[in-house]
Amino acid sequence: MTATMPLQNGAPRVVLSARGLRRDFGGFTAVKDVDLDVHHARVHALIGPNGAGKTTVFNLLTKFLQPTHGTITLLGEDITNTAPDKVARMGLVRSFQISAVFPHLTVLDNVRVALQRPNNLATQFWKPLSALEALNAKADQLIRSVGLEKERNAIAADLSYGRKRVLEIATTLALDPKVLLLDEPMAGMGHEDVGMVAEIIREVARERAVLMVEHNLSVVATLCHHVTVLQRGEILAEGDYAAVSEDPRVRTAYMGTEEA
Amino acid sequence: MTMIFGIPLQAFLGQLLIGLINGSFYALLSLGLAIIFGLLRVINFAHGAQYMLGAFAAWMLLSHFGIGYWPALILAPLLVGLLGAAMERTMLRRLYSLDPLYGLLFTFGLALTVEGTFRYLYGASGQPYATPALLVGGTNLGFMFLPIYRGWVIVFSLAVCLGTWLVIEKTKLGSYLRAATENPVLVQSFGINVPFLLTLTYGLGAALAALAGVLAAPIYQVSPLMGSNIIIIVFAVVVVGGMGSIMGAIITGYMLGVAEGLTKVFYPEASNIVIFVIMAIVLLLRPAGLFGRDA
Amino acid sequence: MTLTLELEKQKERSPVVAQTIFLGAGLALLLLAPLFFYPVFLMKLLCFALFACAFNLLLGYTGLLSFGHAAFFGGAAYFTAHVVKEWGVPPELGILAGVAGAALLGAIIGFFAIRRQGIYFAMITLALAQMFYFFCLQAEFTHGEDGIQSVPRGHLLGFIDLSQSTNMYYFVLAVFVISIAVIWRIINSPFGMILKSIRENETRAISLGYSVANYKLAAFVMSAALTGLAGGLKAIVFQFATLTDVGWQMSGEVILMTLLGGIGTLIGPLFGAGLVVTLQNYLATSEFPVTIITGLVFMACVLLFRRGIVGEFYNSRLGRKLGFEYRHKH
Amino acid sequence: MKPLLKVSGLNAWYGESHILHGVDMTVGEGEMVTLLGRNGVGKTTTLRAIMGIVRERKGEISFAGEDLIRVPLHRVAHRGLGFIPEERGIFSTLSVYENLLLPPAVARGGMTMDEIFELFPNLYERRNSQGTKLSGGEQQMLAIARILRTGVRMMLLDEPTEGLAPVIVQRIGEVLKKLKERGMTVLIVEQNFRFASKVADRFYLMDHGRVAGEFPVSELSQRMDMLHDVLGV
Amino acid sequence: DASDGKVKIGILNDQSGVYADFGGKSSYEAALMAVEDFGGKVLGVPVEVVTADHQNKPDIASNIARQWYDTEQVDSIMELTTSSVALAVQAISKEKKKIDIVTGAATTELTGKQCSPYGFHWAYDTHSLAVGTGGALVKQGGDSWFFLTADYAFGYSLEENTANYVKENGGSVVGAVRHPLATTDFSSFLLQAQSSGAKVIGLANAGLDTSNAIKQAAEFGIVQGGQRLAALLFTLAEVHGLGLEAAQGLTLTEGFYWNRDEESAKFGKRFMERTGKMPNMVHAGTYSAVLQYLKAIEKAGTDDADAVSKELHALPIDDIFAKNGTVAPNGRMIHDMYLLEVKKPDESKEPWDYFKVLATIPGKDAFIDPAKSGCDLVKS
Ligand SMILES: Nc1ncnc2c1ncn2[C@@H]1O[C@H](COP(=O)(O)OP(=O)(O)OP(=O)(O)O)[C@@H](O)[C@H]1O
Ligand SMILES: Nc1ncnc2c1ncn2[C@@H]1O[C@H](COP(=O)(O)OP(=O)(O)OP(=O)(O)O)[C@@H](O)[C@H]1O
Ligand SMILES: [Mg+2]
Ligand SMILES: [Mg+2]
Repeated sequence: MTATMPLQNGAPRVVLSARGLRRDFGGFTAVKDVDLDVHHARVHALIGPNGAGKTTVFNLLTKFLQPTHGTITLLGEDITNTAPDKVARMGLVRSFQISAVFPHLTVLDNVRVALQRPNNLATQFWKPLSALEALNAKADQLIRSVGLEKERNAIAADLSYGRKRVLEIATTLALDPKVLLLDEPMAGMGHEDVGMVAEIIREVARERAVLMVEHNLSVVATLCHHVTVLQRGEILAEGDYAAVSEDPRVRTAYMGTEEA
Repeated sequence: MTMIFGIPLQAFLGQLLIGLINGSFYALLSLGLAIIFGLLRVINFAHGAQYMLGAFAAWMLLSHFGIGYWPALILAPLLVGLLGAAMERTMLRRLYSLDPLYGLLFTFGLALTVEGTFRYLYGASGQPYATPALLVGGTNLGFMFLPIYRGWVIVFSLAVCLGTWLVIEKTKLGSYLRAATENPVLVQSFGINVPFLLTLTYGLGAALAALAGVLAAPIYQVSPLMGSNIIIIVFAVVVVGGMGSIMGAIITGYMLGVAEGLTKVFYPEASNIVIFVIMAIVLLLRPAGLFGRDA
Repeated sequence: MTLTLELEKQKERSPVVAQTIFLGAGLALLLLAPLFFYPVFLMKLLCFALFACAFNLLLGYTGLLSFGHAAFFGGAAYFTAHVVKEWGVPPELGILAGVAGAALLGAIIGFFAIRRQGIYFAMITLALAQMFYFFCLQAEFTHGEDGIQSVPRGHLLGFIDLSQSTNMYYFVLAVFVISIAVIWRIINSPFGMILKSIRENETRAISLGYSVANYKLAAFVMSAALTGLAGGLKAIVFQFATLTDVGWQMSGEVILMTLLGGIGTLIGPLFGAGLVVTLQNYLATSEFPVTIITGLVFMACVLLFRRGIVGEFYNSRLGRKLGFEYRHKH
Repeated sequence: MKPLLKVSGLNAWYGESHILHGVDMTVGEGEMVTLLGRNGVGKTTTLRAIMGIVRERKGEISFAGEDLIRVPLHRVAHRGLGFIPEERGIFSTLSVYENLLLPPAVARGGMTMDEIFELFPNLYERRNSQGTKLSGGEQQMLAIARILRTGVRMMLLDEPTEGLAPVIVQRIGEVLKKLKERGMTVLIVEQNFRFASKVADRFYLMDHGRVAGEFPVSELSQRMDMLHDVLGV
Repeated sequence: DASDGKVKIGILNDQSGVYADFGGKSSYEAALMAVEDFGGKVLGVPVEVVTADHQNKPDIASNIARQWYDTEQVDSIMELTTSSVALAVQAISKEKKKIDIVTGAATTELTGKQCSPYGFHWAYDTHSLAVGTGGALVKQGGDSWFFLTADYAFGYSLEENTANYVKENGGSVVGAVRHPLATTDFSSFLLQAQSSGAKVIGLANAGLDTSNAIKQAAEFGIVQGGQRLAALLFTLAEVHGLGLEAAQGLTLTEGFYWNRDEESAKFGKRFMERTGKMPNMVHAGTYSAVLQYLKAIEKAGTDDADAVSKELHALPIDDIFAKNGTVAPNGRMIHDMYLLEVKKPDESKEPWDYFKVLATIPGKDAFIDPAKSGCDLVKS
């Protein structure tokens, strides 16, 4: 279906959409009737108070959790009942709220592990490790693009927190995803890293769809084309940042009275 | 005659009751296992050995010191509990910071050593232990002849299980225990002596196993092998119930006891694997166990 | 957190040379061993060493502790013994039948076990292996506690007479060396890299699109198949298959061998197996009860030298100088 | 002001990695001090080393005149120190109420439950629900409230605002001001500079496991350059 | 004469596992007694006894057996508790042309399909137990049976053999239930046995299973209720472990009872002094096997296995264990077996006074007719 669409890169179109998404935990409803459209070449922010259900929405979209109700469509295909690894192979890749790297592999290996699958170099148990060197060029390019070239051979566990987040973004990009889901990519990051990551996100979003959760409102304001505000599992408001931040309900529920 | 599933109702009731008796042992043992696992994250492979030690302690108290069943019901768990506590203090403790598998391997070695020692000292065929005079004999329930002692086992084990559950769920000590399970360092920083709590817990778990051992002594041969036979089944019970759930362990213990009892009637050849089969099915349908939370 | 101990990293050229010399010397020793030691004993040692190495493929490199590997070892022994004795197939085919049987069994047990991790995994494998034990106990073809006895060793490829101890020994040695090479290749391959990353961070591996369950299952089946190879060989060497090889004590023993030799080291299990087998043989004629000693060794190992013999060596000054590395991670 | 906590030459290690290289600081009775610094400079480690959670440490930590180095972790709280970790540490197997009651009282003069519920009405509303079912902000309140009951003289607070919605951050600021009025001593680790500047009396700036600077809130505007260099603000 | 200046006998059995009481270290002691009683020397050379614990593992057993034969000049191996071990060692002995005499294992395979010209089966086998308990007990009035059978080959063959004899002697089998090996709780099965109304409950199992079944039968008042318990493989050692209180009234078959006559009592007391317990048929059988082996060497004038085997087949046995014993061509030693009943506690006059002899089963009835054994050494 996507193949037949005569759209050029850069033109916004819906690539990921959810309808009537709901998730119950026991008696508690964490996500309730959420409709969401994520567009190609757009940065879409999902914000809301703590416990609003943002991470849960991510888990539902990536199928790490099964929705109680609702449907999810990725690139025109229904993925409501698809396994998470399959979803990832279809081009929907996420990062985690708590940083997720392979701690005892080097930076290079971290990126190469991500490259192995799309390059069909994952199941070969009869080939030597040197077979992976074919991926080095691509890996180095990714490492450079996030500014990790100095740490190329460092063990991931020895990186600082911010560098780990950046590495995670690099491995995510390695899959060449069509849709990127980023859960608080800047949380706990120092100021200079925030700027760099924002730049990376802006760059990748030119040819991809990005959905991100973020509490840093200045980032949201400058980076995101579209904002969805979630509260108690439901959509409270939607629109561009200016419109949303004017909404008095959003101000009381989330932003508070002062300027952030 | 009323029939149920093709067998007389009477026989059915009888088997149900017997299943409950077996379940009493499973419940007591899996309770201790679940407590130790819940707090220490250690799979106590030595649990079977401690059960055996309880039975042997009762036997030794009787044959060497003339101390009978009733005092042994208190003394044997106390002794085994202290022994367990000492072991935790001196050895097991060093493994907490490591992968939980090391705890499993250590207690496995411990079980081999204890069992080997008793086999060396007392042989494998076991020692006799008489039913206490007060509980000798039986009553005819109409559908079966119930030895009084077996009735006592059900009542007593139920009381112990519920008592333990109450302590853990409803008291301050219990809330320390539960909290320390989640985040021992933080609880310690609140001013609670967590290392002591851990020792206490291991001792308690071992004592529960020993208590089951004393209960078992008049029914089964007091044999060095009695523990290793039952421990694997109890593991399966705990997997089915969901590790770390106290009530889950208790209920599953009784339930599987009954399931096993009924299998002995309908298809006796499968009675020793029925629990494993149930485990496999539960794993397929509810990987976290019947009462477990998702890890 | 996974059980993660790891070796292997050759940084510079010279250590590689030193290690090659080490390996060569080891191989030469094994080639000459029958001149000094009892061949059946050596063969037993190699069978168990292979068993432990196959087990270590799972524990050391994917972090999965199976407490049910005896099912594959003993099961393969039964399969091999049965087809060789009752159907009269040649030994090499018999062993392959054992391998296939063990792999199938591994696929079945693995299917259930990989649904859980860590300790649960260990307990599930234990329980399922125990089911298989009961099956073997009751099945007709295993001959209950008599076991399958007097299995003919036959002729390898139709012309090498395996009833000659020396022939048999070199056959076992060849299989052993090839298997170790295979294990080494699996660990150091693109596939091995994915296994490693799954052990490091399973959720992240899923989100990168890896069907983690399939990888784990594949590793489990490989380990089971190699274990089956050891079991099938053992049936031919000893000419029988009995219940002792399927019992849970055997699963415990292989863990001990691996732990003693060094989890996550390629050749550690060889030393571990050597030590355990020698110990059992020695204790058989001594006053000490075997289980007590085994238990004590286990406890001491866990408390005092978790790296195992080879791991401790790698970690020693000499070992490091030779370029070995043993990383112990939590 | 009388110093309550005095740290000098504090070194700390995680296994082989040496994190703190001689931290010096003092916090006076009733003072509210903020520790600033980039990611990974050792702020959390400083708090954990003071509390005794990180045991591999050297140097002097004197609290109310007593050296804490040799005091085992479970006795430190009884000396009057309360610690609130970065990840809050709410227990999921306990209800909100049980969470509140968990830490034993270490001295008289702690808040009563009534006072606590007055300060945090949300908690009263949700007192029977499971601890971790609270929203992030409520969890943070619970973590603070939990320590207030015990009567500690000083709180060590690690990033109380991380990952919280702006509206909640504001509320926590108000609570801290109230506590200050009651004479509580607080050492806060904070990334959110704006927030810190509203509640603190004094700042310490950390870099590479050492204290790199110190200044009172009144000098804040003069120090912006330095802050820019070190923090990239 | 002796090939290497001495005659060496190996006692290989389980000394630390489940069968440690059944034979164990005491069997070694019995062998030593036999050597002493023979005078410590044969053909002018010393007799030496070595022992090892096979831990119930056939691979360890065969390793030891090979090493003994190949490098330690052991001339024969005896005892060999547990059938997998006995069969494995008998195969090695056959290959190495050495004598093995099994006293500890039960399987009739040893003198059946897997028989060996150098292999002997001395004390008992599953068949003789079945004949004793199954056949003789029916004659005592126990004519309707219910079996509690361990669910594996050993249990089946005990049940089947016994049931055949029950039927041959005019009795009937009213039911059977199969329980898994290492069952701890028998109450379900006992309830079924109880309600079957059979006069005899046959326990076709071994070791701890039998002990537990008997103990729980007492609890459920089965013997008081008029039913009789018959254990198909149970010896003095296990009765001692169980205690008379629980074991009273139990019927079983053994090839030996120390209090059978004066001579055996004398042996029993000597054995008791050395080991702290009275001998069962495995211990006495091992004594007898060693003694007979030495007699055969003396007669043959050499320790060469072929010659000794020939003498062993030819010489009659007459010692404290067997009175008029003979060895059949398949290696089976044929001797009388005894049907025994466990005394009530107040009938027991001294320690270890446990049994009443109910009947003596003549050897020719007790063991399989060699011609029908399936052993190809027997010329039909
Ligand atoms: N597995 C679960 N079981 C029960 N409740 C859950 C589970 N996962 C999440 N919840 C609840 O669902 C609600 C939404 O959680 P979620 O993590 O999606 O919030 P969030 O919007 O990401 O918040 P934050 O900004 O703090 O990350 C919370 O109240 C949480 O307690
Ligand atoms: N448990 C640990 N083991 C080893 N190293 C650790 C551990 N915890 C922290 N570190 C390292 O110690 C250094 C200081 O960490 P610390 O948590 O004190 O930093 P921080 O200043 O609190 O940073 P953040 O703002 O990210 O919380 C970092 O480099 C970190 O990687
Ligand atoms: Mg979230
Ligand atoms: Mg920190």
